[in-house]
Amino acid sequence: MPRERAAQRALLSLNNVEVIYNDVILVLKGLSLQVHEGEIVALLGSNGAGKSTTLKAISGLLKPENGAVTDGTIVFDNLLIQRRDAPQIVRDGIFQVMEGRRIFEHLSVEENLRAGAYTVREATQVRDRIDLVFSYFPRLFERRHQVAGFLSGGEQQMLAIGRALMANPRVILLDEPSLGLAPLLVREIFDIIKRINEEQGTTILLVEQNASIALSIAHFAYIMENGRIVLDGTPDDLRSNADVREFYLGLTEVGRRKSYRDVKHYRRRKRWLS
Amino acid sequence: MTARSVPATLPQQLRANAAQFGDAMALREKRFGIWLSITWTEYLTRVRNFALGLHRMGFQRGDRIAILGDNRPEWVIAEVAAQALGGASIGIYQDSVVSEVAYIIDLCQARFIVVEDQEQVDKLLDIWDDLETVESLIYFDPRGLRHYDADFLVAFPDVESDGAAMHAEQPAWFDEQVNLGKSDDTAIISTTSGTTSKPKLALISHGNLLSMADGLAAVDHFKPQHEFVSFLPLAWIGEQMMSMACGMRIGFALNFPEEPETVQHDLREIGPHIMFAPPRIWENMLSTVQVKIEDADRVKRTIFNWALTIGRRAADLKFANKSLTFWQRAGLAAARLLVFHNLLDQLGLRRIKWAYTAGAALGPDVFRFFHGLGVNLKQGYGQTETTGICVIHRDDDIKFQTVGTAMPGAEVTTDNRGEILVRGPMCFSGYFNNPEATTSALTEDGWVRTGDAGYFDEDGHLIVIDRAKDVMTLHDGTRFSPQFIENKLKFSQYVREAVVFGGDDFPYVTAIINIDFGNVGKWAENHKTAYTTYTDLSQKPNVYDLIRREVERTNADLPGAARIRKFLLLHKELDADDAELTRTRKVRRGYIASRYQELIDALYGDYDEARITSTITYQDGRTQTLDVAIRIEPMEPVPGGVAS
Amino acid sequence: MDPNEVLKFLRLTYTGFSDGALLALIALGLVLVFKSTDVINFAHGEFMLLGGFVGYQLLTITASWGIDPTLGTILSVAALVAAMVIVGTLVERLILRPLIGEQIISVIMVTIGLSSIIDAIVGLAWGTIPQPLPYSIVPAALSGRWQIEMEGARRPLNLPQEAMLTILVVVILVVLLMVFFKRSKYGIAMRATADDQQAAMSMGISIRVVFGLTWSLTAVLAGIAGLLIGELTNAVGGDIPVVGLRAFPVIILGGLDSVAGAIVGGFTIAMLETYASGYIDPSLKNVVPYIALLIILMIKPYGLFGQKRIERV
Amino acid sequence: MATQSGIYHQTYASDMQLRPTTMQRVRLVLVAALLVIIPFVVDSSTQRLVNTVVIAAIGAIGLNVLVGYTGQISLGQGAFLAIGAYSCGLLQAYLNVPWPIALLAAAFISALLGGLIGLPSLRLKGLYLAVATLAAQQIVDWVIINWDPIDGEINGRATDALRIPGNALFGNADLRLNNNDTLFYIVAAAILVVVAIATTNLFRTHIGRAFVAIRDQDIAAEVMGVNLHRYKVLAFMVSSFIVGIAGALLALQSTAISFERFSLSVSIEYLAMIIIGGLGTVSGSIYGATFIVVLPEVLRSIGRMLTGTDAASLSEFNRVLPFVQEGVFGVVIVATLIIEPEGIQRIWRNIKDYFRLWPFSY
Amino acid sequence: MTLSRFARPYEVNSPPRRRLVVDHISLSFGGVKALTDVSLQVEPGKIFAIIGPNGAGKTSMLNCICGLYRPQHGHIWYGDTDLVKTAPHRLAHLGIARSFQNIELFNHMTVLDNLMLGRHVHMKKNLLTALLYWGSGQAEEIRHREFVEHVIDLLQIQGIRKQQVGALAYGLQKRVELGRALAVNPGLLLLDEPMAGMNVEEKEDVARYVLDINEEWGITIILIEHDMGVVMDISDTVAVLDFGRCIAVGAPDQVRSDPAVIKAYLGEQE
Repeated sequence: MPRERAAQRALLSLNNVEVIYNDVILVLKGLSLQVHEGEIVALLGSNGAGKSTTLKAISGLLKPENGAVTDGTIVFDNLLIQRRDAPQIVRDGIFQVMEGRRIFEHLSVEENLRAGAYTVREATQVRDRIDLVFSYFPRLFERRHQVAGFLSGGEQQMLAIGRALMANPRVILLDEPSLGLAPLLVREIFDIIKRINEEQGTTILLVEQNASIALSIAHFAYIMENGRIVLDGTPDDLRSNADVREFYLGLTEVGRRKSYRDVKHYRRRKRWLS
Repeated sequence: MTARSVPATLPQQLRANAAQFGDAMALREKRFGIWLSITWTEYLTRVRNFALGLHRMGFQRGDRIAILGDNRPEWVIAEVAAQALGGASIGIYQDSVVSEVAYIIDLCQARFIVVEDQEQVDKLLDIWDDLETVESLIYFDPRGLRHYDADFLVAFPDVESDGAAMHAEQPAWFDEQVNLGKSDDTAIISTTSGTTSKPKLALISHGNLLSMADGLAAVDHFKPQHEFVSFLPLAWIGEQMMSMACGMRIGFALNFPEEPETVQHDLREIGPHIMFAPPRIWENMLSTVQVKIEDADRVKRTIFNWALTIGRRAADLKFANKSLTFWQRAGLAAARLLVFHNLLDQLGLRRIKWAYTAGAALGPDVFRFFHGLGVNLKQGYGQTETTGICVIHRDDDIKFQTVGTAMPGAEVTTDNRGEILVRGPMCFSGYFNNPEATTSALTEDGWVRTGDAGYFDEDGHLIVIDRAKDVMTLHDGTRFSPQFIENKLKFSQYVREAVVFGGDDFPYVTAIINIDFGNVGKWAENHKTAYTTYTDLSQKPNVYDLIRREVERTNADLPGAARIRKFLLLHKELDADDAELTRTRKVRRGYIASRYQELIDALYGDYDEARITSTITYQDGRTQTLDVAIRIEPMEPVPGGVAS
Repeated sequence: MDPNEVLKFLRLTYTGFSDGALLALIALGLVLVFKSTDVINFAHGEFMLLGGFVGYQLLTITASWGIDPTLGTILSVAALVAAMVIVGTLVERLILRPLIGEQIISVIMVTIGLSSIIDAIVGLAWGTIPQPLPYSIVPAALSGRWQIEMEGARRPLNLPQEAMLTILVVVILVVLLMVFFKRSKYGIAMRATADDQQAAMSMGISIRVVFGLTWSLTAVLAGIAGLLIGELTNAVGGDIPVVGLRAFPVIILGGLDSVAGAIVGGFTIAMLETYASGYIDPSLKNVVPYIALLIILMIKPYGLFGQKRIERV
Repeated sequence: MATQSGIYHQTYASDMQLRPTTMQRVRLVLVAALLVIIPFVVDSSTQRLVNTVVIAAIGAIGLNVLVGYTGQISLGQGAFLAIGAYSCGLLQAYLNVPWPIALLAAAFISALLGGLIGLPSLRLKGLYLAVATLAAQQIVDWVIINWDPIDGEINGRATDALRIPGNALFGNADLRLNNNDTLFYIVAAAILVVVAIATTNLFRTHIGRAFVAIRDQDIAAEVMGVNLHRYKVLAFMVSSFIVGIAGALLALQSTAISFERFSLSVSIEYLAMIIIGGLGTVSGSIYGATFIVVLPEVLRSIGRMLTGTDAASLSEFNRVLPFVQEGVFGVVIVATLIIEPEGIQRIWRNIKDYFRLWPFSY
Repeated sequence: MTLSRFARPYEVNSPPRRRLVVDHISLSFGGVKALTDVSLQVEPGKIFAIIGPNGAGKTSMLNCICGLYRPQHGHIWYGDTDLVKTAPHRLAHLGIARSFQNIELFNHMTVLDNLMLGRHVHMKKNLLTALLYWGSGQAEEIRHREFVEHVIDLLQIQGIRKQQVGALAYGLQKRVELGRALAVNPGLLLLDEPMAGMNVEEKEDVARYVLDINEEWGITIILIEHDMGVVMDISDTVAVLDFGRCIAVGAPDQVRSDPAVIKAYLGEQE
C-alpha cells in the first residue's frame, strides 16, 4: 500500500522535478516519485508524457539534448544528484539502458560490454562481470566477437542490458526494453529482468509501453500524463482501475480484450481522480 | 409578396438578412485549415433545404428537434430550419452523460435529433429503446459511422438534398411557412441550469429572443461588421442570446472554432469585437496570464507588474467616476503601448469593444484585472427564464460589486422577502409540460420569480446576494449567503471551488474546498513538497496549512457567526460527470451535501479524519468506487464567536 | 632500359615513399579526430604549423644553451609533446566542447575559424619568413645521403637518409594507435563515443575526457609532423598548412575513419603526385590526387577502407 | 504562431501568402529605403565596399541554396565564382559581348558546369562530397593558372590575370560598369533583390521542398517520389547559376581578374558567411555576407585610428594588419558558433521572438 | 468546394489499386541471407500483416517492395510493373507509399510541408514558375494544399499543422509520417511498425486510422506489427516470416494456431 511504502526511506526519489528543453519546452511539470531498494518500479504513460525524460533527468543524460532540470530535487542514497553529470551518476551506481538499445554498432559484442565497464577499475572484475552477463545471456556468448551492428533486435536489447550489468549498478533505469521485439522475446527479456532483480538485488526503474507485462513484474507503478504523475499504486491496485484497464490494458468492463476493430472515433474522458 | 415589416421570428430575420447582406459572411467555421465561410444567402439556402428535408421526414408545426454537438454551422442551420417550420429546437450540452441526455429527450419529447458525431450517436443508441418519441437521428460528421446501419440514422446532407429537391418542386412553400411564424411561437426550449434540481425546460419565444437582442443592441451598439466567436455551448441560453438572437438581429458573423482544444488559438485569429462568457472563462484567462507571467523572465515580469499597477489604478478611478491626471494618462498610454496592446493580442482580446459576464458572480480582482488591461468587461444578470440577461452595466457606469441596471424594456424589482422579480418582453412563457413549476415561477401579473435574493443600491444598481433558498439563517439569527463566503474563498488563487455549509440545522459554518491543482502544485514545488496525484496533494499537511491561511483571511472579513469553523480539502475535483456541478459548471450544493454526507457528519462531529467511499461516474455510465481518508481541519475558536 | 630513367624512377619512388609516410602521419591525425568526434579538423595543418614553430623555438632555445644536439632534440621533442597536449586540451575545452551535439557543418566551421586564429598567432609571433632549424634533429649517424652508383651511369642517387626517419616514426605510431584502440579502455571508449555519444555517456564514459584525449593526441601527431617537415625541408615556414591540405584527399581516399586507409591513402597519393609531376608535368602535382580521388570515390563512395554507415530504414 | 490577432484566412491563397506582420512591413520599407538612398549618401570607397557586399550577398544566397537548404556541403564556391567570372570576362574580352548578355550567359554557363560538378553528389554524401567539391576547386584553380587563353597581358607583360575590357552598352561609355560604381550598384542591388525574392519563392514550392527534404532525409524523400539524382543536380545548377551571377559581377566590377580571388580561402569565406549568417535562410545569407565583408574594413579603420603616421608605425601597421584581420575573422567565427550555432539570423529571430511573445515567454 | 465533411478526396483523384505479387524473391547482403524464396500475394483493398521475430526479414521485405533493396532473385509485380526493376522514386508515381520504422520525417519542415512533399509526384510546375510563385505555380500549390487538408482532417492533426516536425512528440510524428504517405494518394500503403512504442490508447488511435484509410479511402495496406492483438483484429491476411522464410500465410485465426508460428514467434503463453 502506498501509505506504508511512503513511510520507508526511498533509495531514489524525485521531488517535484521540473525539466525544460531548449529553455522553453516544459516537459516535466513537478514530477515526484520514489523507488525503494530492491524494487522494480514501472513508469507507465503515453508517448510524450515525459517518461524517457524522467529517466534522463535521473541519469544526467538531458544535457546533450539541451534539456535541464530547472526545479526540484533528485535524491539518490542521500545524495543530491540533479546537478551531477552522467559519468558521475554512473559511478554513483545508476545506469540507464536507453530506449532503442543504442548499442555501439561498430564495436564487437565484447567490446560493447567492456565499454559498459568503463567505470570498473580492476581488470579481474571486468572479466567476472563479462562471465556474469554471458550467464544471463548465453546467446551473446556465442556472438561475442561479432560486430554488434549485425545482431538481431532481441540480441541487441540483451546486449544493452548486459552492458548495464557490467557496471554493477545499484539502480538500472530501463527505457522500453520491449520496443520492437517479438512477443516471445519480450517475455524472455522480462523474465531475465526479473531474475536480475531477484538474484543481483538490482533495483529497477522501468519505463514501458506494454503495461500488462510491466505490471506483471513490477512491485509498484506510476502512471504519467503530461509531465506529471496522475496515478500510482501496486500493480493490483492499478489493474483494478477502470481508466488503467481501458487505456493501458485494453480491457473492456467485463475484462475481455477489446477488439481494435471497434475503436471509437472519440475518447472517453479520463478520470484520473483529479 | 411577403410582409417586409420588422421580422418577428428568427427565420424571417434570416430572410431579411439574406436580402440585405447577401454575400457578406454569416457563418465561418475553421476547418481544413482555413475559415470556411457561409454567406447570408447560402445560410438561407441551407436552412431552407434542411427545413424542407425535415418536412419530408415528417416534421410538423409545433414539433421539437433536439440538437447535440459542438458549435458548428449545422447546429444553427438545424435550429433555424426547425423554427422556419414552426417548430422549436432544444440544445443539449455536448458533454452530457447518457442519463442526462435520456432525461432531457424524454422530457421534451423530440421527434428528431440532430447530432454531431459518433460519440453522440453512440449515446443515443445506448438509450434508443427507451426513447419513444424519437424517429430519426441526423448526424453531420460521418467519421466512424460507416458500419452503422440503423435505418433511423440519416446524414445531414441527405436531408438537405431532399429538401433541395422539394424546393425545386414547390418553390414557394418555404416562404409561406416562414410567413406563418409569429412572435409568440416558441423558438427554443432551454434547459435551466439545475443547481437545485433536475433541469426544467423553459419555453423561449422568438419575441423573447429578438427583444433581448434589441435591448442589448440599444445598450451597446453592435454592428453587422463586428466579429463574434461562438465557442460556448449553444445549449446555454447565453450563447443562444448572443449567437442566435443578437447575431441574427444585428447580422454579425458567427465564427466556430475548429476543435474545442483550439478555441484559444482560433479566438486569437478572429479577434472578436464582442464576447459573452461566464465567470469561469474569465477566471481561467486570468490564471493563464498569471502562470505565464510567473514563467516569464524578470524583465518581462517587472514591466508587466508595473503596467498592471497603472492599469488597475486607472480602472479604480474609472469605477469611481474620477478622471485621470495628465501623468496618470501618460502612464496608462505607456502601459498600453508596452504591455497591454500585445497582451490583449495574445489573448485575442485586442479588438474587444464589449465583453460580458453573467451567470454567477465574478470576483472583483478578476474584474479589475480586465478593466486594468482596458477590456470593457461588464456584468449582467439574468437567467434562462429571462432569455439570458435583464440587468446590465452601462459603459459609463460600471461598479464591480453590482450587476448594473435593468435593460431597456425590462422591469426589475424585489419583493418583500428580497427575491428579485423581472417582467418584460424577454420573460419566458412557462416550462414545458410542467404547469406546477410554471405557476411557481410566474406570478399572475407576469413577473418572473428568479429565486435569487438581492437588493438595489443607492444608484439603482442591482446587487445579487445568492439563490434565495441558499441564504442561510445562522445560529445567531442573522441571514447570510453561503455564496458570499464561497466567492471570498475563491478569490484565493489556491482555491478552485468551495462549498460552504451552515445555518438552519447546522450549528456553525464549514467548508468543503477544492484546491486549484495548478497553483497549489506550483506552490508545493516552491516549498519543496513532493506530491504525485491530486488526491496526494490535497491531503498534504502543509497544503492544509496553506489553505488554512486563506480561510483565516476570509474569516477576518466575516462577522463572527459566519466564520468558517472547520474545513476539509476534498480528494477529488468536483465534476459535472459526477453531477456535482451543472453542465455550466455551477456547484450543486444540495447534491454535494447528500453525496458527501459522511464528510458533513465528520465536519460537525468530533473527528479529525473522515473516511469516505465515493463513486465516480465515467462518461459511458460506468462507475468506480474509491476509498480515501480525508483530514478535517478545525480553525482556532474565533474570538467572540460562539463555542459549538 | 635507360639508366637515367631507372635512376629517375628510383628517386621518384623514394621521394614518394617518404612523402607518403609524412602524408600518412598527417592523415592519421585527421582520422583520429574523425573517428572519435566525427569532426574533420580543418585546423590540422595549422596545428602542424604551430608545432613546427614551437619546435623551432625549443630547438633554438636548447641551441642557445649550448647543449648536445641529441639531448637538445630529446628535450625539445618532449617539451613539444607537452606543449601540444596543452594546445589540444585548450582547443577542445574552449572551442570544441561548447559545440558538442551541434550539426556537423558548424563544427567544421569552427575548426576553420580556429585555423585562422592559429595562423594569425603564428604570423604575429614568428612572421612569414621561413626559419631554418638551428640544428638537425636527426642523429648524425642517421643523416646523410644514400649514395648508390648505378652501373654505366656514374650518377649518385643522392637521396636524404633523414626521410627514413619519417617512415620509422609513422610505423611506430601506427602500431601504438592500433593497440590503443583495440585493447585499452580509453581506446574502446573513444570508439564507443564515435559510434554514439549519448550512449557512451550512459556508460559513464566522460565525453570530456575522450574528446580532450583525442584532441591532445591529434595535436601531438600534428606537432611531430610539423617538426618533421621542418627537418625535411630544413626550415619551418608559413606554407606548412598547405602540406596539411594535401592530407584531405588522403583521408577521403582511405576512408575517413580508417587508420589503415590513412596509411595506404598517404602512400598512394604521394606516389601519384610524384610520378605525375615527374613524368608528366610538375604543375599537375596539386590536381592529380584530386582527379584520382574523384575516380575512386565514384567507384567506392566511402573510400577504400571507410565503413559504410549501416543505414536502416 | 507568428500571427497577429484579427488576421484570419478564408482561402488557401491568403493562408499561403508570405504575409508580413505590421512590424515586418515596416522593416521591409526601411530596407527598401536604405537600398535606394545608399548611392546618394556614401562616398566612393564606401560605395565600392557596399558593391562588394552586394556581390557577396548574391554569392552567399547561391551557396546557401546548396549547403543550407539542400544540405550538400560545398568547398568549391571559389570554383563556381571563377566559372562565372571567367565566362563573363572571356565573353567580353574575346567576343566583345555587351555586359548584360555576358552576365546572363555567364550565369547559364555556370549552371551547366555547376551541374557537372554536382554529378559526384549522386553517389557521395556529407564530408566525402565536401572533399569532392574541394577537388573541383583545385581543378578549376589549376585550369585558371595553367590554361593560356585566360591569362592576359597587362601593360604588355604576360600575367596570370585576365583583363576585362568593361564593354560599353549601346556604345555609351557611361554605361560601363567597372568605372561607374553607382551604376554597378543599381544593377547589382536590383539583381540581389530579384535573387532574394526568387529564392524565397522557390522554397515555398514543391521544388524547394524537395531540396529541403533531401537535406533532412534523403531516403524518405526518394520514397516519396523525389528523384534524388535530378534534384541534387538541379540544386547544384540553381546554386551555381546564382553564384555565377555573383562571379560575373566580380568580373564586371574590375578591370582584371586573377586566380587569387577564387581560391580555397574564398570558398571558406563564403561558407563562413552562410554559417555565421544562418544556414537555410535568405536573410541570413545577406547578414553573413555583410558581416564578413565589412569586418576587415572596420578593423582597418580602427587600426588606422590607433596608429601613428610616421613611417615606422605605418610599416608595422601594414605588417600586423593582415594577421589581425585573419585572427579576428577566426575569433568571430568561433565566437558566433559558440554563442549561437545557428548564426546571426537565429540571434535576430530570438530577439524577435522575445518581443513577439511579449509579455509572455511562450 | 470539395471541403465538406462528407466529401472524400479520392473521389476527385483516385489511384489504381492493383494486386501485389511477390514472386519467389531472395535477398542477401554479402552472403548473409535476409530473404529466401519468399512469395506472397496481396489482394487489392485488403489489410495484409507481416509478422515475425526481429531480424526475420520483415523490413527487408518492405524495402524490396519499395525499391530500396534489390533482391537477387525473383520479381515483385504490382499490376504489370516489376518493382524489382523500378527506381525507388518511381514507386510513388505508381501509387505506392510507405512509412518507416524509425520515423524518417523532414525534421526542419512544418507538418504541412512534410505532407505537401507527399504531393510531390503530383506536382508538375517547373522551376521558373516556382521562382516567380505566380499564376499556375501558385494555383498548383493551393490545389494540393486542399488534398493535404483532407489528410490532416482524417488524422486529426489540425492543431499542429504549422509546427516544425522535429519538435513534435513521438506519437504525433508517427501520425505525421502516416499522413505524408497518405498525401501521395497511394493505392498501396506500406506501414513499418506504425504502433511501435505506443500504449494501448495510442495503438487504438492508429488502428482506427489504419482502418479508416483502408475502408474509407480503399487503400491496400501492408503492415508490419508486433502487437498480436492489433494484427489479429484488423488484418485480413497474416504472413509470418522467420529467418527470411515465409513459414505461414493465412487468415489471422489460422495463423495464430499454427504450431510453427507458435514455436518461432508467439511462444506458448499466448
